[in-house]
Amino acid sequence: MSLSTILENFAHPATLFFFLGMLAVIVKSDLEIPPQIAKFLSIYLLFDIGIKGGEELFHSGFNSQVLTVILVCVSASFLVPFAMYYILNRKLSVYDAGAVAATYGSISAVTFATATAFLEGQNEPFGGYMVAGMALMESPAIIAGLILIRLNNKTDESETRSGNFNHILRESFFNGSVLLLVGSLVIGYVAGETGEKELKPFVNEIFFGMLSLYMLDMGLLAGRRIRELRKAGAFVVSFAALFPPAIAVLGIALSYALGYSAGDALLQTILLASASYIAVPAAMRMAVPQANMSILLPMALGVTFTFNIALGIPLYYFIIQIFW
Amino acid sequence: MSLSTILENFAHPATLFFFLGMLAVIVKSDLEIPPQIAKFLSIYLLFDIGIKGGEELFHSGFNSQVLTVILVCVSASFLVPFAMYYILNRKLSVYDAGAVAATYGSISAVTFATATAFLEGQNEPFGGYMVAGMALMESPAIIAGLILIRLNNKTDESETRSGNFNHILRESFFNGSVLLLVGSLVIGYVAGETGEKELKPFVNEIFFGMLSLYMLDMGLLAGRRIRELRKAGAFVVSFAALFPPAIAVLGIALSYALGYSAGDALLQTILLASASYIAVPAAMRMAVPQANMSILLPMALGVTFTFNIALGIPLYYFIIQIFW
Amino acid sequence: MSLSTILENFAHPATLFFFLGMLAVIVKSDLEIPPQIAKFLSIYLLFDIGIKGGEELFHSGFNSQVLTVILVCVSASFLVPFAMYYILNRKLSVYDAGAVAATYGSISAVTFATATAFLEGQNEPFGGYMVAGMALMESPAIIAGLILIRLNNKTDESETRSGNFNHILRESFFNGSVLLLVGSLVIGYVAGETGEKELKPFVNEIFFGMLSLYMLDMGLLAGRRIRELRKAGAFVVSFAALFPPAIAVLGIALSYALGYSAGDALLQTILLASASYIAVPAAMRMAVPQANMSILLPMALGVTFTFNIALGIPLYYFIIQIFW
Amino acid sequence: MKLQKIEIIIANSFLQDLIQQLEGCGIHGYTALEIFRGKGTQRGEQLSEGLLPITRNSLVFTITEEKLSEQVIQKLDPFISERGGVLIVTEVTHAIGIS
Amino acid sequence: MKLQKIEIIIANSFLQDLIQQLEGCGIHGYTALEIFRGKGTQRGEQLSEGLLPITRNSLVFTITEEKLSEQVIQKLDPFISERGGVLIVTEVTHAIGIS
Amino acid sequence: MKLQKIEIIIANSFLQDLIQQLEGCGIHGYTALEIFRGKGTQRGEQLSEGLLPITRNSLVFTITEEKLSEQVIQKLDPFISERGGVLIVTEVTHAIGIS
Ligand SMILES: Nc1ncnc2c1ncn2[C@@H]1O[C@H](COP(=O)(O)O)[C@@H](O)[C@H]1O
Ligand SMILES: Nc1ncnc2c1ncn2[C@@H]1O[C@H](COP(=O)(O)O)[C@@H](O)[C@H]1O
Ligand SMILES: Nc1ncnc2c1ncn2[C@@H]1O[C@H](COP(=O)(O)O)[C@@H](O)[C@H]1O
Ligand code: NA
Ligand code: NA
Ligand code: NA
Repeated sequence: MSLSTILENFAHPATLFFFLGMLAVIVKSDLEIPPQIAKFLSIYLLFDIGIKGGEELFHSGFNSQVLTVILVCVSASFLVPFAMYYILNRKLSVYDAGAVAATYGSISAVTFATATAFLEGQNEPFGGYMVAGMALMESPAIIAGLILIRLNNKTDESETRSGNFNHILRESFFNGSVLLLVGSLVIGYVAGETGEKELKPFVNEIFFGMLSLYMLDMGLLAGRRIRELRKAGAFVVSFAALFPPAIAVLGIALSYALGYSAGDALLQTILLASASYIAVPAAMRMAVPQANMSILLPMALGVTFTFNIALGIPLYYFIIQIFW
Repeated sequence: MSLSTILENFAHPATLFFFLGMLAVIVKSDLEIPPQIAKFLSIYLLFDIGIKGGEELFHSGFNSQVLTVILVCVSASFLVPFAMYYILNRKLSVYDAGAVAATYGSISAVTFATATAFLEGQNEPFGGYMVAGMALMESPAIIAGLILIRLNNKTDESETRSGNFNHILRESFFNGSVLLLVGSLVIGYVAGETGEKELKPFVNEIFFGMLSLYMLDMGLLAGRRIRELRKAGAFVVSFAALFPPAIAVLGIALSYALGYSAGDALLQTILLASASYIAVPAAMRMAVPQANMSILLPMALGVTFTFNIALGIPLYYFIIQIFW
Repeated sequence: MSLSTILENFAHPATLFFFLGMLAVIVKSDLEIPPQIAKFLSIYLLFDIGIKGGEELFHSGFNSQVLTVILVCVSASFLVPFAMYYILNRKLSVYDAGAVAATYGSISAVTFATATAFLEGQNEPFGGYMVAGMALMESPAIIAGLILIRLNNKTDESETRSGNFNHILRESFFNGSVLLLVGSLVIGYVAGETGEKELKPFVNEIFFGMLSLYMLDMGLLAGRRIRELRKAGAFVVSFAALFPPAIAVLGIALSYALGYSAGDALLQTILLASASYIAVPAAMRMAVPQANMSILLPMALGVTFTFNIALGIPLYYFIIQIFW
Repeated sequence: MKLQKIEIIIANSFLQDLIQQLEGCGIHGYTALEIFRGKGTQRGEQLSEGLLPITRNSLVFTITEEKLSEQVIQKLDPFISERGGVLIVTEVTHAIGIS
Repeated sequence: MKLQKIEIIIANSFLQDLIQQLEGCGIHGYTALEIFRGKGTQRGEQLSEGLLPITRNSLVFTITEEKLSEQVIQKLDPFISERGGVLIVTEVTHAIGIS
Repeated sequence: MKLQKIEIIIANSFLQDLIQQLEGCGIHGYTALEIFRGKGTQRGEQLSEGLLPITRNSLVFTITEEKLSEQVIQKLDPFISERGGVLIVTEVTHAIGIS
């Protein structure tokens, strides 16, 4: 049963296209997704996830379960960076540790989308309000990262950039990804049944195809980063590989304690165990130009993302099935 | 009833995404649609509108109603610039007045598409031949604008550019937008049932999703132009704001007199009351390099488009419902 | 009956949009598909064809018919360049003759896709395994072209580039188009019913719309090349125009002899009679920088592609219907 | 043979015309790049918005002999000025393969 | 009036800031091009991946008088160095229509 | 230390090879821009059509010391000429942050 669950994950085109992308890097193919198309796929994905979540919220309403999820997500994305910073700071500079900590406090929307596709394949129901939780996990992580760097940075350089703090704060709430995701969520909610009817084919039916192309690009990106891992060093690679399973155990336990359904538990676990490689690195790059972003992508994309897509999702689900 | 009709307009995702785009500009988000994607959305929209119109024409045939619509559309797009020129020329130069007049004689395809989505939401039928009318409203407006500038321009400069006239005339018929719209209309007609069956999912089902993304970009564009309004001056802003309701009253009256159905009347009104911000400005920029295009976009996009999307469509429909 | 079959081909939007693209070139319209969008359409098409083929293989399994098709396709794409080289070398240089020969040994995926759309319109069944054959026709053609140039090139220049041979060989198997097509085929097969269910709307329903836009771009491209034909000279133009019908006769005879169904026979014929204008020219340009690629596109795109789309498909099918 | 690089910034609507003008001057080679953002005093910020063709500009450059270059500049000046374009000339030290 | 061309390569995340800095120096015109690939010793290969905003760089150039140019360079040096950017100055022979 | 800018126009198919050649010459930094349109006498008009990889060209530039520059040019000349490419050298007055 366990093996078959894990193998079923590989029957999803999206997962397979991820490996095709990796293969393309290994065989040095010139296969590539043009940058504006990649951006379009990413816009589609955020639009899609947001609308679907909003529609579900429209049906479920803001019940106590929704509020619990939101509370867990916001606190976790704020607290995880604090916990991780002190591990990371053992080997990394203040700037790098802060940037990486923020990254791991936040989430990967496509890992979330892949997990929802996996659950649909398993006929396992889940609450659309999980998206609301996800949408609220980027800003706190960015703010936590900034506070950590502030607190720990003794040089006066940070002083000179202090005028910048508000600027970065606004960026944490209004950067393109966050705004599109939150905006789509709200629109999905407000547009209610009219919106649901109009957008169904765009949002539900072509979703798996678009996700497959997106994952093809993710495979290309992750493949290139894996080649850069040698430079990144054993410490960060270990961190990136151990973070998902370690935090997932916590996530599953917490979901169990809070009485989540099995589907919600998997999504909550994925939110905790995944790391941001779009919004948070972009915001941290702006806020902390001194951070060496070249270790961030190999970690978040090359290791953590790959782990979650290939093993994490079915593994977490397998564990959840044992306890639920 | 009136308020609910107006509010229902805001339940459409496309309208809501327009405001999300505007919001993004206000909060200085870095949200953006890559330019080639924007162009793709625009190609999709013209393709979609054209094909749908052609299919409808295939079913209805060229009856007298179709010919009436075409006659109204062609005459209006040629005559409106003449009427507007003399108002505009009071404050604007010959070049600018001509360019703006042509812009307002023509139409905005996405305003039209939004109106059709609105009618579908209201279960109000309308004729696909309206698209045929729309497709014929760009060329006459461009030609009228050129004639106006010719007639009113006393400097000999226009002489030197006279070799250019044929060039611009061809551009008015064969510029990319016009050709794609007219071409898709003809193809939708010629391909008949085969085409209808093959293209249905592409043309009908993902339409609202694509329109929503298009409108998100329109919100971004309009938002930026609204910031430029201060520079444009009170005269042009008033013109841009008063044109739609004023011309809509005429449009409704005319539709009533000609015995249009309620749905057709709304579309005819929208065609008259909307302004071009793609094809006509592009053609006028080529024909009249002296025109100051920087006032055109704030007017057509910032004010007129925004007015029609936010208030115009439900308002005109409300009035139509009273009389029909 | 014959005329009606040919005319029915023109009822397909994809074919009509091809002519709209050509018309745009003739009337010097500025209509264009942005390059990254064109690449996206091409990625979609290969993805689509591959997935569909893989799904069909999943249902049919690797029976003897499949193996026959694969054998025919691989041998033909390797042998056709040899046969063509000696004709082409009468007028063209070793480099040019090798590059053109390889091009004609390979295939045009969109011609294939248009033929499948045509067959669907005729309610004529065909085997999805034909895609497997197609996917294997690029590499042998490239290898044959390289061998031909090697064998016939007396200058020592080729020596200096010999280190390059492995590089080009790898390119022939792993260039972006081949990898995406073969990869999608395998994924379609591996993902089986899960994949089929998930991808159906993306792969089947919006296919005709995407194909129409792709063909619009093909019309623009072919139109521009036709203008360049004068420079190309009578010999190459004749070759490009006579290749499809000549090789089609062979293809039909072979299909008949091997007991293909009527649908499979048309697809096999199209594979033989079409020429590559993406993967093979790109690989040959890398392998043989001395080749004058400016004759290749007018031939493969301007003449051969246009012939097959406009006349070839219905004509071959008409002949097949007589004998089957 | 002294070479110069002439760079021209022009609205995309006039790109075709500009190329014809260049060819009319005897220019046989040019290269065009897309500008994705720019600002000037005449037309303010240009953001290269995909939906709005009139907000898109290109950068065209051509390498020519100094002598031809002077003629080209003289001939293009009114064309470019009228359309709100920009022209920049720099010296080229060495070139291979240009047309 | 001697003119110079200042070209700056900067991560897209800092483009907006850079433009503000330029305007703060009294620069009224600039042009930005997208870089689709690049390599340097500080941050290695940059492939301009659409999904990853932090891998995208731009090339911004401005034409200014030599005097202003020197001030601009001095003021921008720390800004650019801190962000791993590049700045290149070349001489301009002649210009029309620049702001 | 005198610096030069070497600009190379090359078909995208050869971009990877070119970069390897540059690195082989000891070049540590380069920047590549997409060309969306161009014309030369050897291969006529190039329109950068997305569907046709062989019609797309890139502009690669690198800033190097004059001494290295001469070696690079000499080594690249046959590579570029064989592939129908273009190479342009200009003088750089000043640079910050280049690799
Ligand atoms: N000083 C300058 N340096 C660089 N680019 C400039 C300069 N002045 C103008 N430009 C470019 O020329 C375009 C048109 O300028 P303008 O017509 O003054 O709005 C701008 O959008 C910029 O791309
Ligand atoms: N010598 C150089 N020549 C041209 N471009 C360079 C050079 N050095 C750096 N660059 C560009 O500057 C960017 C940043 O360099 P770096 O911060 O050193 O990684 C690179 O990605 C290149 O686009
Ligand atoms: N004189 C020139 N000035 C600017 N670009 C040129 C020049 N000559 C050639 N090119 C560029 O080099 C490319 C290849 O030229 P060719 O190999 O001669 O066709 C052209 O497509 C142009 O982009
Ligand atoms: Na996380
Ligand atoms: Na109008
Ligand atoms: Na063939």
